[in-house]
Amino acid sequence: MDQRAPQSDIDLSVTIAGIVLKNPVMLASGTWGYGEEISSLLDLSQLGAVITKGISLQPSCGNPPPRIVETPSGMLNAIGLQNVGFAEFVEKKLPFLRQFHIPVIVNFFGKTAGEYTELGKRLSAVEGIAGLEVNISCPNIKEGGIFFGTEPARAHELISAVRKATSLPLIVKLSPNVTDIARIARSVEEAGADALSLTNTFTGMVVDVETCAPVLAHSTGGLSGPAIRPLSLRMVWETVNAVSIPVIGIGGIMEAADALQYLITGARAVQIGTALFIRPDAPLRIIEGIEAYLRHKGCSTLQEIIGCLKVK
Amino acid sequence: MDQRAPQSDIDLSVTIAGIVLKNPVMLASGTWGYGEEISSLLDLSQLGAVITKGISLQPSCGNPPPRIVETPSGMLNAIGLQNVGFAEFVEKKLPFLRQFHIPVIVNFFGKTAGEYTELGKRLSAVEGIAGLEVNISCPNIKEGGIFFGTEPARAHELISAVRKATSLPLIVKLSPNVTDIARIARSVEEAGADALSLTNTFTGMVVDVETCAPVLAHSTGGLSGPAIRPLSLRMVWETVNAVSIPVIGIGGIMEAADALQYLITGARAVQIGTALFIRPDAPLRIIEGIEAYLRHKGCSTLQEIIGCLKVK
Amino acid sequence: MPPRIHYAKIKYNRNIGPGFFRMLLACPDAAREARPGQFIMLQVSDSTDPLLRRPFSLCGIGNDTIEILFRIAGRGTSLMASWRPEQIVNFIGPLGRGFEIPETAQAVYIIAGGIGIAPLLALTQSIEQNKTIPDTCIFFGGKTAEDVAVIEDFKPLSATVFTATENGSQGFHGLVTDLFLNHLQHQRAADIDRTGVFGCGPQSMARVLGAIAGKHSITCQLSLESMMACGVGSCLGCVVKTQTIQGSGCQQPSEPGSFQYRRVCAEGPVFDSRELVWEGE
Amino acid sequence: MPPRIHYAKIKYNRNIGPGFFRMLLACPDAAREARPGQFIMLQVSDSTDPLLRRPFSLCGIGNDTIEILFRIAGRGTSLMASWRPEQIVNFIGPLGRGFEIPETAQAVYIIAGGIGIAPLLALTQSIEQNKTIPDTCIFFGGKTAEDVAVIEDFKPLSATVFTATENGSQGFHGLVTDLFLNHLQHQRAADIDRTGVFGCGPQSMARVLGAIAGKHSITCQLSLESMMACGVGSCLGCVVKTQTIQGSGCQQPSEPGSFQYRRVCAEGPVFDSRELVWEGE
Ligand SMILES: Cc1cc2nc3c(=O)[nH]c(=O)nc-3n(C[C@H](O)[C@H](O)[C@H](O)COP(=O)(O)OP(=O)(O)OC[C@H]3O[C@@H](n4cnc5c(N)ncnc54)[C@H](O)[C@@H]3O)c2cc1C
Ligand SMILES: Cc1cc2nc3c(=O)[nH]c(=O)nc-3n(C[C@H](O)[C@H](O)[C@H](O)COP(=O)(O)OP(=O)(O)OC[C@H]3O[C@@H](n4cnc5c(N)ncnc54)[C@H](O)[C@@H]3O)c2cc1C
Ligand SMILES: Cc1cc2nc3c(=O)[nH]c(=O)nc-3n(C[C@H](O)[C@H](O)[C@H](O)COP(=O)(O)O)c2cc1C
Ligand SMILES: Cc1cc2nc3c(=O)[nH]c(=O)nc-3n(C[C@H](O)[C@H](O)[C@H](O)COP(=O)(O)O)c2cc1C
Ligand code: FES
Ligand code: FES
Repeated sequence: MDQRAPQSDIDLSVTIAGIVLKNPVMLASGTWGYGEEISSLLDLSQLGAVITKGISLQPSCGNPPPRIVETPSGMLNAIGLQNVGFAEFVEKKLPFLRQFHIPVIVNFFGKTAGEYTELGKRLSAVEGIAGLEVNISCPNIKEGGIFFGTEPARAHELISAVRKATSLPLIVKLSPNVTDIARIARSVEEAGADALSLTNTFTGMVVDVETCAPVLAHSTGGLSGPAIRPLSLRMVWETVNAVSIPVIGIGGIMEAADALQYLITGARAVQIGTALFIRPDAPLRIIEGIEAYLRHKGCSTLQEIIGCLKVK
Repeated sequence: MDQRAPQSDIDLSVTIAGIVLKNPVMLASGTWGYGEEISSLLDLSQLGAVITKGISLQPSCGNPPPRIVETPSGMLNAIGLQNVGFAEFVEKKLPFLRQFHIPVIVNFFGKTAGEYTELGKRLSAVEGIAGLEVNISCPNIKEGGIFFGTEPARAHELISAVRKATSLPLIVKLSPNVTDIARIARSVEEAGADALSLTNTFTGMVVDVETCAPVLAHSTGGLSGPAIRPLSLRMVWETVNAVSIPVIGIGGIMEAADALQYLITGARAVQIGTALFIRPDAPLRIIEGIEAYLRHKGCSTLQEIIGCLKVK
Repeated sequence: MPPRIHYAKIKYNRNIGPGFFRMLLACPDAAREARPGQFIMLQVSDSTDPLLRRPFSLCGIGNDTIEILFRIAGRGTSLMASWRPEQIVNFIGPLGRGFEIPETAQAVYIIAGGIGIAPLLALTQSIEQNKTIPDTCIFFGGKTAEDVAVIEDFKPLSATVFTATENGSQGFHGLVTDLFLNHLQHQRAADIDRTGVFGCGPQSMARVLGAIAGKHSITCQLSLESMMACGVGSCLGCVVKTQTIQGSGCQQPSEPGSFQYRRVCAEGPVFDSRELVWEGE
Repeated sequence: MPPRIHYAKIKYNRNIGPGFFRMLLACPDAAREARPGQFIMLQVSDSTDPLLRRPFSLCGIGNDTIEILFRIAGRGTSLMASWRPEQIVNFIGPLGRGFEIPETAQAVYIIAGGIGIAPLLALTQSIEQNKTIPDTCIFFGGKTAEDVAVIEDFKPLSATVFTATENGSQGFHGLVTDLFLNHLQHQRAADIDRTGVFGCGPQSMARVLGAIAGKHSITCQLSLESMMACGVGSCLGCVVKTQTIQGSGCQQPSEPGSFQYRRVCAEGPVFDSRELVWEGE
């Protein structure tokens, strides 16, 4: 595999919530499983970090199919957080990921606040986990998830509890399906989050006009991909203006220029999701492209461009 | 021009807020001006209705350029509601539109509640206006617009006041940039609205990585076009389940199948916006396509498919 | 061998019937690994619309080439129809679990509906090359004569081909599963036991075929279709409901019985028909 | 005549330099109406990405044809580069207000930057056909010799052509506006008064040209570019800031002075340079 990043004089490293990343490019939760399947297509050791598929205390079956449908420049998914559960993750999935010597950030969720804190506590006792990403924003399960992510007070309460349960770096992943992302962001910051990831998917629906039924068995699903990029970017902008903890930009990043839009706007790192389905090696091209951009701009560190947005 | 709709045995008519439309296809506010420019490209007399560019009491300059930018399967606009104002609209624009003998629905907005009611009152005194569409959702002006559209209580207050000011059919156009569209919809219904239009555009941003500045002079703009279709459709679904007044579906409709998704979901009519830029005659194709669909399904009236969505 | 991104040159892209195309791709690395029943995820556009890759079964596997047979179904396949020889395209593959030919098989029954014939042509080719199984019958159904005509382009096949069309314009008038059932009823049970049965087609057909196989206690391998995003097993988008295996099932409060969602792209696309749980059963 | 959707057959689509193409379209109806300085909105894709039509100036107007000259700038123009003769494409047009040749003009100065040459070629063609103006000079600037080489493909022109390149690889070493200024300084004021000046190019060039025209009190018609959605005047997306005319201006609290936003696609793309208000002035 000729997938090695070039040796370079340009410093792409960033620190988020105390986690040191050699570059700002991470894989987004749920879009690359736990790495076994994508590892022949993408050299994981080159990445800044990876965020695992969201796990819960117990294994979860997820939603019935159909679970995905393509939309203009995007896709809806209603996986419903199918996952192997805490025990199997720790036993079988984590050891595989540790071999790449990059920070492994574990995305997790619960149906109740109790489940969130319990899982936060258990994950903290596991070796080889660099940080946690709490998903309070998944639109595809009835309880939990988005319930906590749309009301500042509920989000504050939940994150305060999780904060007490773990001393690992705590990243909170926000839902974009809200009126005022800055308010939620501030309350989560106050509750003790070390960083924010945004955004998760936007709730959408597609109807099959032949059958007169929603295409997805779950009726609605989460929109991801290039279609949402301008929307997520706007939310990142509102959020970096509202909080002082680092923000990780997510949504429709396909190439380096897209990632740069987020970084310039003030995101300290980015996550790549849907792009992995089309170009599994997209993250490496993005890393290279960011580096080429910095060289072209005469910068020697990534820091110089983070948040450099000039607004009239 | 060979743009006449075929004579037909299929009844496409619908009634919304007392306005009788010969078919459910309208032009969305702001995407076809006041008709002069598009009239050589689209036979307006074939349409169900038209919604004019939003007007205010006084003429308004709008935002500085650049005002638009393309995004994946969509575009952002930050026109800032540039318009000719009430007086010129009534004197110069309305007479032109009346010649097509289709319902002319006037979209309007104000900076304050007082401006909204004053304009509502004045428009009610003008002949040739079939109904009003109140824009409480424009993301591109600082005061007014979205200020009223994101909080149920404020929306209720505003619409109650406008309701008292006019006896014309009153349609309220909602913003999609909210956590819970159904709540806003219900409060607007309670305030006396006769129908709802949704959605307006989603707030987004694009950054020029060369200049490190937002592409739009206004920084953010409203996303329209196919990209938003699954999102708007989901909101229409939540709204038809929450209110009993008619809902008009808007967002990313390019062809008949897209319009049908909204109608099947429960929208009583649809509006076409961005599609006009690409195919100015798209509305006529959509009318034909809806008719062909009904024939294919063995229906003789549009009513039979409105809201026929089968959900598990 | 794990899947890779391959860049392949188009050798030909022939229109072999209304809306049907055969496309031959030069890609020695992928060809070496590929097995009948496997598929590729082809990038159909450089734009973000259509966004996702499209899955296609291998209908032929050569030394340096793989071949696909496709039908225009929407925008992606329409774009593909315009591709020209010498053009470079890219795919991820080979993907999925292929067919397994039981060692004891004396005969093979192949039941195909419409474009479902594609993976079964690769299977037939492989059986014929290995010459271990004397007797292969293909039951091929479509809506019209045009649908089943595509198989002419793949002759000479030593297999016997029976066709069925829904409008009766060619062969048996009716569903291919009924044609197959007729045939089965004239076979001796002992012969059926030594027969490998393979099927691929629309979901309705796969379901009936699974039921027939179940009723006659025949092992039947079904290649399934499903909406796919990644094609490699990482998105969990393409699952089908299957029987629980090895006690690792999961139970949903709303649904009775234990089952498992398994990925068509990774555990499939070929499943033993007994594994599958059809909704409503 | 108001604009229409026209379906036109491509007669040729010739690569005339690195990234530069000339495309001739057969469309008698549009050709009959078209005037120099007007443009068309061309549909560049059937997919929703790229979504919007793209604006192109007419660089030539024939009896039954119109021609465009384009440079690959992004995805839309890349797609256009792959179009083949005989293909049918569609555009809305002709659009906008064209150039107006002052009746008193004894000479014409044309100042073009880069691809801004396109509408000025149509203007030159028209001036030469009408033979009313004896003297035409074209000042054509680009970054490199390659940029200005495109004009070779349009020869023979009876106009005198002066070139400028930023890297000095051909003609004057520097900006075309400086080249023009040099030239102007050697002209008598009386001659300049009888000269029509026309310009098109990047915004920076248009601005400087406008300033030169203002300083020397020359009437100068500038063709502007702007991001366009509809191209026909209905979306208000493409506006530029202009002086108020006929007292119908509007005043924004944050900005001093009265001005008007006017549509490049409808009131333009050609504006009298005195009408334009440049930001920062
Ligand atoms: C494992 C597998 C093997 C296949 N083998 C063949 C084959 O050999 N020959 C052949 O002609 N077709 C095959 N198909 C079907 C083929 O993938 C679809 O026809 C194709 O994706 C349609 O794309 P489109 O853009 O033309 O249609 P679209 O306009 O996108 O959709 C038309 C229909 O195609 C299906 N479809 C679209 N995208 C996908 C996707 N990413 N995954 C699965 N289905 C999709 C949907 O049901 C949709 O309703 C196979 C599918 C699978 C899952
Ligand atoms: C009135 C007018 C006349 C023009 N005449 C010519 C001409 O004769 N020859 C020529 O080569 N170019 C001309 N242009 C510019 C041409 O329209 C753009 O180069 C083209 O739209 C780029 O499309 P793209 O998809 O290749 O690039 P993209 O990747 O979309 O963008 C590249 C750049 O092109 C510009 N652009 C993109 N879309 C539009 C749009 N809808 N409207 C305006 N600008 C856009 C933007 O500045 C963008 O940064 C003209 C523009 C206007 C407004
Ligand atoms: C198939 C799929 C599964 C996902 N699963 C999860 C998940 O388990 N947890 C989570 O927080 N986000 C999940 N996401 C959201 C992504 O991590 C990401 O936030 C979103 O897709 C937007 O980024 P993108 O446009 O780059 O895909 C999932 C997204 C997709 C497409
Ligand atoms: C250029 C432009 C101008 C618009 N102006 C208005 C307006 O004045 N008032 C309004 O209520 N909506 C306005 N809209 C929103 C549209 O009416 C419509 O709600 C939106 O574009 C979504 O529909 P579409 O995806 O079909 O374009 C405008 C949209 C565009 C693209
Ligand atoms: S398509 Fe992603 S897991 Fe099968
Ligand atoms: S591009 Fe729409 S008004 Fe000019």
